[in-house]
Amino acid sequence: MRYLPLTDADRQAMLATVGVETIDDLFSDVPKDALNPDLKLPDHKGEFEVERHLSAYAKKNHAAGDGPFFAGCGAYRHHVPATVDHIIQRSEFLTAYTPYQPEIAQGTLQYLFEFQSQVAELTGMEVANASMYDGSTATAEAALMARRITKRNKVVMAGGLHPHYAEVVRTNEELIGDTVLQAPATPGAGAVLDMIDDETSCVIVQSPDVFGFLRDLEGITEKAHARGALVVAVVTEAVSLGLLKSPGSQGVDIVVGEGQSIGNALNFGGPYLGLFAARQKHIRHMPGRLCGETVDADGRRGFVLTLSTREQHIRRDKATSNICTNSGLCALAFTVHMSLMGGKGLREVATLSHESACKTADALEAIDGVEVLNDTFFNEFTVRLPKNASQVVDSLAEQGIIAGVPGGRLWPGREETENLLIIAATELTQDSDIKALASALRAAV
Amino acid sequence: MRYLPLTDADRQAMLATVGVETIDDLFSDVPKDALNPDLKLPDHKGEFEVERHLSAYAKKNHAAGDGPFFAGCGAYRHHVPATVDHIIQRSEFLTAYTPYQPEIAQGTLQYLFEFQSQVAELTGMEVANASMYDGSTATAEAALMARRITKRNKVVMAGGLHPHYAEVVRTNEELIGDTVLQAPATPGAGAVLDMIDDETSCVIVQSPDVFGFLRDLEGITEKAHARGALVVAVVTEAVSLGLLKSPGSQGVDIVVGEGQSIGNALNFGGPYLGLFAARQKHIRHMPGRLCGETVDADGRRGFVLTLSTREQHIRRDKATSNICTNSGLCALAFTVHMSLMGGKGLREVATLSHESACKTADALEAIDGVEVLNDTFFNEFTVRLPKNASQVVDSLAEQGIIAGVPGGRLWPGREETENLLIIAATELTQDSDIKALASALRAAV
Amino acid sequence: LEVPLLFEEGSYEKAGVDLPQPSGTKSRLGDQGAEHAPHLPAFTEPQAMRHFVRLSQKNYAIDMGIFPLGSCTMKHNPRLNEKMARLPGFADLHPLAPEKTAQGALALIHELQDWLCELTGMPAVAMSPKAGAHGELCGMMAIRAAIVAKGEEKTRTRVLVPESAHGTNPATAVQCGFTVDKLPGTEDGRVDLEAMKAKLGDDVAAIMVTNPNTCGLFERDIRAMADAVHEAGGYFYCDGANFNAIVGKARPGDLGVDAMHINLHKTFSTPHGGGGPGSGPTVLSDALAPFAPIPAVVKEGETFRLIEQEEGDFADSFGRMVAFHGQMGMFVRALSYMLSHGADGLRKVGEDSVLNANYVRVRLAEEMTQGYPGPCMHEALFSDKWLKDTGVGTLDFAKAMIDEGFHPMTMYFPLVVSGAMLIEPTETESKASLDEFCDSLLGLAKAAKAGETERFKNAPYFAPRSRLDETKAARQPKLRWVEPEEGAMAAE
Amino acid sequence: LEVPLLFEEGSYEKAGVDLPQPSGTKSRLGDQGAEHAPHLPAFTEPQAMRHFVRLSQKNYAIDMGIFPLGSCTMKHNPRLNEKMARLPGFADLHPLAPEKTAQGALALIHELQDWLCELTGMPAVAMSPKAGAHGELCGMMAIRAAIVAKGEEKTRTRVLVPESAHGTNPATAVQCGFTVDKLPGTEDGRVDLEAMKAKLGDDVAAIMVTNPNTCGLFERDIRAMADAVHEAGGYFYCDGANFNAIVGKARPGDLGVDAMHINLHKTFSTPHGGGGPGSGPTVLSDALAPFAPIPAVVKEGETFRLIEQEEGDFADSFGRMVAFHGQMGMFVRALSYMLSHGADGLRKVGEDSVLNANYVRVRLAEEMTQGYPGPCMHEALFSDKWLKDTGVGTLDFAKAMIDEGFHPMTMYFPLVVSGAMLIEPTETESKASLDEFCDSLLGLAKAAKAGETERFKNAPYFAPRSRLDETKAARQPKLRWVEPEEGAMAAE
Repeated sequence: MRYLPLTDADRQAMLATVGVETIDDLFSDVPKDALNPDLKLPDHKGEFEVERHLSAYAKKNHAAGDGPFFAGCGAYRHHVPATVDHIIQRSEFLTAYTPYQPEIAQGTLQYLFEFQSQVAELTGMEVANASMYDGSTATAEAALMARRITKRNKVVMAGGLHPHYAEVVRTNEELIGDTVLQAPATPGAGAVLDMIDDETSCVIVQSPDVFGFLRDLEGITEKAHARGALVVAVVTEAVSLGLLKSPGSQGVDIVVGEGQSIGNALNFGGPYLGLFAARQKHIRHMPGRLCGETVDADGRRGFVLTLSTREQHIRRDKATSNICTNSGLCALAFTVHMSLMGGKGLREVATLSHESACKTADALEAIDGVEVLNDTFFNEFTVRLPKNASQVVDSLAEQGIIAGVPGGRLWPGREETENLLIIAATELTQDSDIKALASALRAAV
Repeated sequence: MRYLPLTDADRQAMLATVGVETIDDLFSDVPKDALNPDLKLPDHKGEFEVERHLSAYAKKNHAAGDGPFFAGCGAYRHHVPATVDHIIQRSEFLTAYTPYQPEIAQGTLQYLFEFQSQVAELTGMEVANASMYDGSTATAEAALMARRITKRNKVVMAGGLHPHYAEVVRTNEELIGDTVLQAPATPGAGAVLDMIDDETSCVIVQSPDVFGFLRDLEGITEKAHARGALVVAVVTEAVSLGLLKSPGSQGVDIVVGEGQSIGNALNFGGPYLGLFAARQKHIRHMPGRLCGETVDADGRRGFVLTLSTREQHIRRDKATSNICTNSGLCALAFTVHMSLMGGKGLREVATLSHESACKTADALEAIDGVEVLNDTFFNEFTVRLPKNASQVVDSLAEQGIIAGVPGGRLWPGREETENLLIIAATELTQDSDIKALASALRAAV
Repeated sequence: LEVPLLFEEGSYEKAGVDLPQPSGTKSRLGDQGAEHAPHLPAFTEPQAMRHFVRLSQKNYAIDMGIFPLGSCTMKHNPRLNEKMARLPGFADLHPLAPEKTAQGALALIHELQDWLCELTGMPAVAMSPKAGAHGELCGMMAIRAAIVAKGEEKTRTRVLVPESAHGTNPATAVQCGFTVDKLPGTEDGRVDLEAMKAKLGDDVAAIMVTNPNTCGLFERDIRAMADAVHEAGGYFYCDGANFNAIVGKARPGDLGVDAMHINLHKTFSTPHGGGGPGSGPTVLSDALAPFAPIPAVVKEGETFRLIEQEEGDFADSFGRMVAFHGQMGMFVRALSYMLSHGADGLRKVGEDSVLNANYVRVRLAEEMTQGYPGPCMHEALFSDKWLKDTGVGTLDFAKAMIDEGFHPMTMYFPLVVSGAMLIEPTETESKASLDEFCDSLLGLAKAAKAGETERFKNAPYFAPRSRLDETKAARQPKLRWVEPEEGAMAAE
Repeated sequence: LEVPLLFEEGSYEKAGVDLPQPSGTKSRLGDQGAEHAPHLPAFTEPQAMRHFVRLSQKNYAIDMGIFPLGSCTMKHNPRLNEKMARLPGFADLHPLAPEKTAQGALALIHELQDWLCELTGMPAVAMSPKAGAHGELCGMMAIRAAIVAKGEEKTRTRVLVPESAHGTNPATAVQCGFTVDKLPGTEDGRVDLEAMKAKLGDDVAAIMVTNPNTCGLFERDIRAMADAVHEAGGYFYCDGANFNAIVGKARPGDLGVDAMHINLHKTFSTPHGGGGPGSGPTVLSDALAPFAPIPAVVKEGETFRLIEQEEGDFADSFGRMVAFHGQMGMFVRALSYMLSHGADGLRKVGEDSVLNANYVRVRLAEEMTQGYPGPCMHEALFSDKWLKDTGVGTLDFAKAMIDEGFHPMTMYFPLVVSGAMLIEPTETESKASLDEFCDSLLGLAKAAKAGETERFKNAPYFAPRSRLDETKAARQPKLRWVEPEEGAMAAE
């Protein structure tokens, strides 16, 4: 029981101070028959036994770094400098609490301010919050925010929105009786424009979209604004912001995104990092934690959590959202990695990732029966195979190659997409990986 | 050039301040033809490229944890709690300098004081220093210290002293013209007693010795002291101190040892941790850094490096040794691990290690042609095989089993030991490992 | 030591990363390529290290001292857990990796599910919620789905929430389309059972009760409450923020609860990380289990499967509440913690956390006023009655604790006690640590009573910052760095 | 915050490790078993974490600020190197693992050897020395072995060492059985070439010269010195502690050096770790290479071999100076650093370190007195002349720097300058950092000259401790904790 400092002698002495005889005297409010249940669980284990147990699980997985790897669709494998992991493991960051006591939390607060500034700049927006759970929940929160601003009850989603994101929006919106529409999920199509009407609170558009296409946000924004609807831009690959026109520069109202790919590992899906940026005028409608600059009693610059009257612990049933946690440590990882790269370094990483994807597309296009569908893409694109892509992915996995994400995984049971394979590359993709993929794919189709 | 903060603009501005035109103006004292040599070395690489390069090397090694593992002979694989590595990676410990400025180095100094106290208690001695390079160099330093104390020039080494240690003593002693004698390296023999005479400065005895035998230090001490010689006890497996009578309790004058097996990894031989403990009366003859308790100007307890008049930076050519580095961070790892175990926990680890070794010996004794030579041992013992042990070890290595250290490795070209195999076990040795070893060995002999 | 902002220290020329040269492949960005890099400065590596290390030194953390925060369970975070979460098999695994290549990860999630179900006595658990409040949302969504399934969604819209509840409770209820009705408390700090019963009816969807409650007390009538709400056709949501007090000692499933979130970052020691990431798996009763969200991990024979659509047992799922399958990194840490403690250790966790809180309660009661009489669970509540007429308020007292080297306790919560001070020491504090803490607080209390107001009024004096102007921050929100003048940008 | 000793806080009952139960196997310890466990207390894990984290906070470190220590090259320590050294293939590899199972490790050592040889222009390198002074020992042992091989060991016993040398130089010479003869310096801070020549003779085994020297200056006459000592039948040992100034810019092998150690923990960024472990590979000329110590790594075809006995090319080896093969952990870190910098980056290291030092020299010369005129290499030397009549000494000034948030520079070394202050900023300090440092020191210097002696006399005022009583520590050495009274032991 290496985590429990009390000795038996301590316990006896403390019980005496408290004035009870046994520990269970302190649990007297618990119904007798429910106290001290017989748990069908093993007893405590030493550290190396736990290590063995968990390592055995870890070894049963094929890590992305174990071979050629091309999966994306909202989670990307970029290189994270060792400095990032070192800093987020500093006791003072790792084991700190939410910075409600700003006098002794300036470390956390200042990096949150730096994070917000970085996210605002990258998205081309005026303000950003201190992070959300992940990209998908940030998207749902954006829809709710648009609802609060426009007081309308209809959400329109582009067909290229990541289906998981779309489902999360739907789950949250339908709960409160709103209408949620999505254009068909088909590579290249842009039917969303026709769905915008005067009841639309917001249009949600992802770019690069889930198939990898780069979307014209400006056109959509024009149309939406004309109808009084807001535009929520979704970015699932934060690195793309290093090379693409920012959503903010194209006039959108809210930008949400998944920040995992800067500073954070794949982690089988979590913890991730929701990015949330908006226009200054809407800040009081924004969900999530915000860090702001102020001064202390001695006039020195300092940072605090602010506008908390939007939040549940003050506002209770009138809060902008029920959220009370951000992804602090993931935001720190983002900030440190982003600070090491700067805008210039991010652009370099983005360029290398784009080039890797271009090379991969070139190699696959040369295969008979494989069709690259994208006219544009950043680091991810879609190919149509002559057969079911899930089967191909499974068969390549047996050769140690993670070939990408098959359509059947994202849209189960939908015929139009089952032969599609979505393929991502990053600066870590090596020429030898591309060769291995191409040759295995050639053999498989 | 991610480690170099100066920008080109900085460099120009600074050159101007300095008053020179080019950087090479500052290198004008270097002979012209030697300046800016053409280096046949590659240019700088990004972090992930370096990672790939070095990981490729790492993957070509068979790590101890990759399979059944029974090597020892001065380096042992025990479990190290994750807390240990976390703490030694704290910036404030990892990137601190030697604590010459005690006002801002109490962190380092206090753990060194705790380390010295732990080592003194474990060895049963009165004082210990703040660590040496490793066990072998500590042994050589002990011989030099005995020489300073006794003013005699003859070192006698027991046959069971690790041959590498014996060679290090010899290299150092013969350099200054001293005589070095070693009893024959034969399991179980103790001929060293007869070699002690009135010119002997010290007797160096290892227990458990390199074959794993536990030595009667008391008897040797009696004989040595009668002749005016000192006894240096050598411990190459620090964990043994948790279960065995301490050398100090048996009257020896100096205890040296290898502290690696507490808190430190195998590291292919280094960095390791030399332990050095002695009697209070000899402290001014001790080599290495010492940390002592004192008070500050405000009367508060504090720690400083002390007795530095023994050391090279003060004493120059009259110093007790030329050493000016210890193994600070390894000592910290030792201290943290030891603090987590306490005496009780260390005894438990030692007991489990001993039991693993007993079980291994039992399993091997059952094999025809394999003879366990030890009557006593702690966690390491020697078997005689019917054939060359090096060949057997190599053949088991191909099956993924590191069977131990063959005699031919330690005493190359010596016939008496070439069939010997020295086998160690620890708390990490699993029953399945023992089974695998026994069955592979049965097949190999 | 002042630490400038990245934007003041960094450079637009150098960076802390080195990358291979691009090969100049033809771009496929169409017209979406940006002409310039984002205008963000960089640090070289040594500058970044020093910047963030110096920043870190302005923080307080559990590794430095006690965090006596009620309702927040700031316990020791074992580093073994960090190490395990970083094994490449977990950290470098893609969420959409083929099922066959992630069997170890799925098996781990499945084992964690078993532990959570057994520890809570509940038949099912939803793993995807990303934090405590998200877990609440999950539970309330399941309740809503159950009501919809019964065709009662138009009528069952009211949720009963005690006055003392966490703010997330009412916020969550509203986010699920419910209205909130406040439940009054009794004089001994618990839900008023009779008053609750009086509020029950056909329109009540659920009660949301924290147990142990936010006053640090166990709801004695919990079974009667559960029975009553069930009888009225509603559900019992239990806020699990305070599960630490009863882990191993009592199980919500044995007490009539229908849904409860579990903060892995509280009870199961995954680090708070300055405010996240959390993880909030939600256990569900048989009545709610069919509505659990997807994705979910199930075992079929020797194979683990990830259910990603509404099918089979999950045909009635209320849907997906997050992309992917939850906080894997936190799952690894939590299971590592559970395996380390085992059933015997976890029971001790509950016991020691309660013992520590009661010890603090009794020791501090020497000078301070207990919120409610009698023993507490894992947190001790005090009111500010004892500060009356001293000129020192709860906030002042708490800020003065900073100068003593401690993080303040939770203040002004729960709202049912005047100037509340809520202290939760957790089981990972030693007796020596508690004594140091109590001695210090008793000393401060005496000073307050002795009229040493200066020590409190402008506290803290010895922190990196004195009290910050929160009003200014809210009135003139400055949420990001802005280039101070045009001239500075010319440098780029 | 005061941190008690482990012995005052720890317990003899609880521990921070959990271990399986022993099975009760019959002991084979004979009569050597101890009856009791060693009398050492333990921390549970949360206690240990807090103890050591709190202790760490009393340290200054390179990650917090500049370490302007002459001759110590405290540069940024990249964390990539730490990560690489911890790969199981390196960290979990036994030194006596069969050669075939350690080919990657041997290949890495071999590549590092190539880098060190190429960077120094030397044909051979001994990898096993464990630290700088150990590397010196290695070099001098090789020289001694060469002398023995020529049958001159009885006559060649004198070693010439400049007055300004590091203390390790004379200590090492003596440890190798030599006597030490001091070499005088010139007025411009270098070895007096003529005086040196005058001291040469048949009895001179070697000269030991640091270059750049401890005054921060390059020995202009280095080739003439080398020629002279070689002509006299002696060898040239170069102390490589200051190699950082010329790495990539000049090679000892091109200047006539026979042996030089390389501090991997200085030039090649392996962390100092509060005083160790270091690593001191020693490069050797053709004349000394045959005497290099074992073990050694060689390449035979595609296979790497570890030479562990005097055989083949190593038949004349002077023997083994350490068990096993040196500081593998440091080798990984150093190679990681070298690969990261490359040839181009390493040259910039030398250049920037020299530029930074000269910048500091020129800026501080505004108030302080340069030790010797003209530009310096990577460290700037000042004397205490400028403090004359201020009542403030070098030590006072240095201790006052602590209050400004800096680690003091090297003081009173080299001995050839009165009240020396030796400043080495290293190349990993930014211009902003140097300006902050210089501004602060200039401010202090003005204060000293303005007679603000109080600011210096008892400095530091704002450190965890004020000046410590070193005399008491040495007169009444207390080197370990001792149980304060008998009663306390009864508790166990």
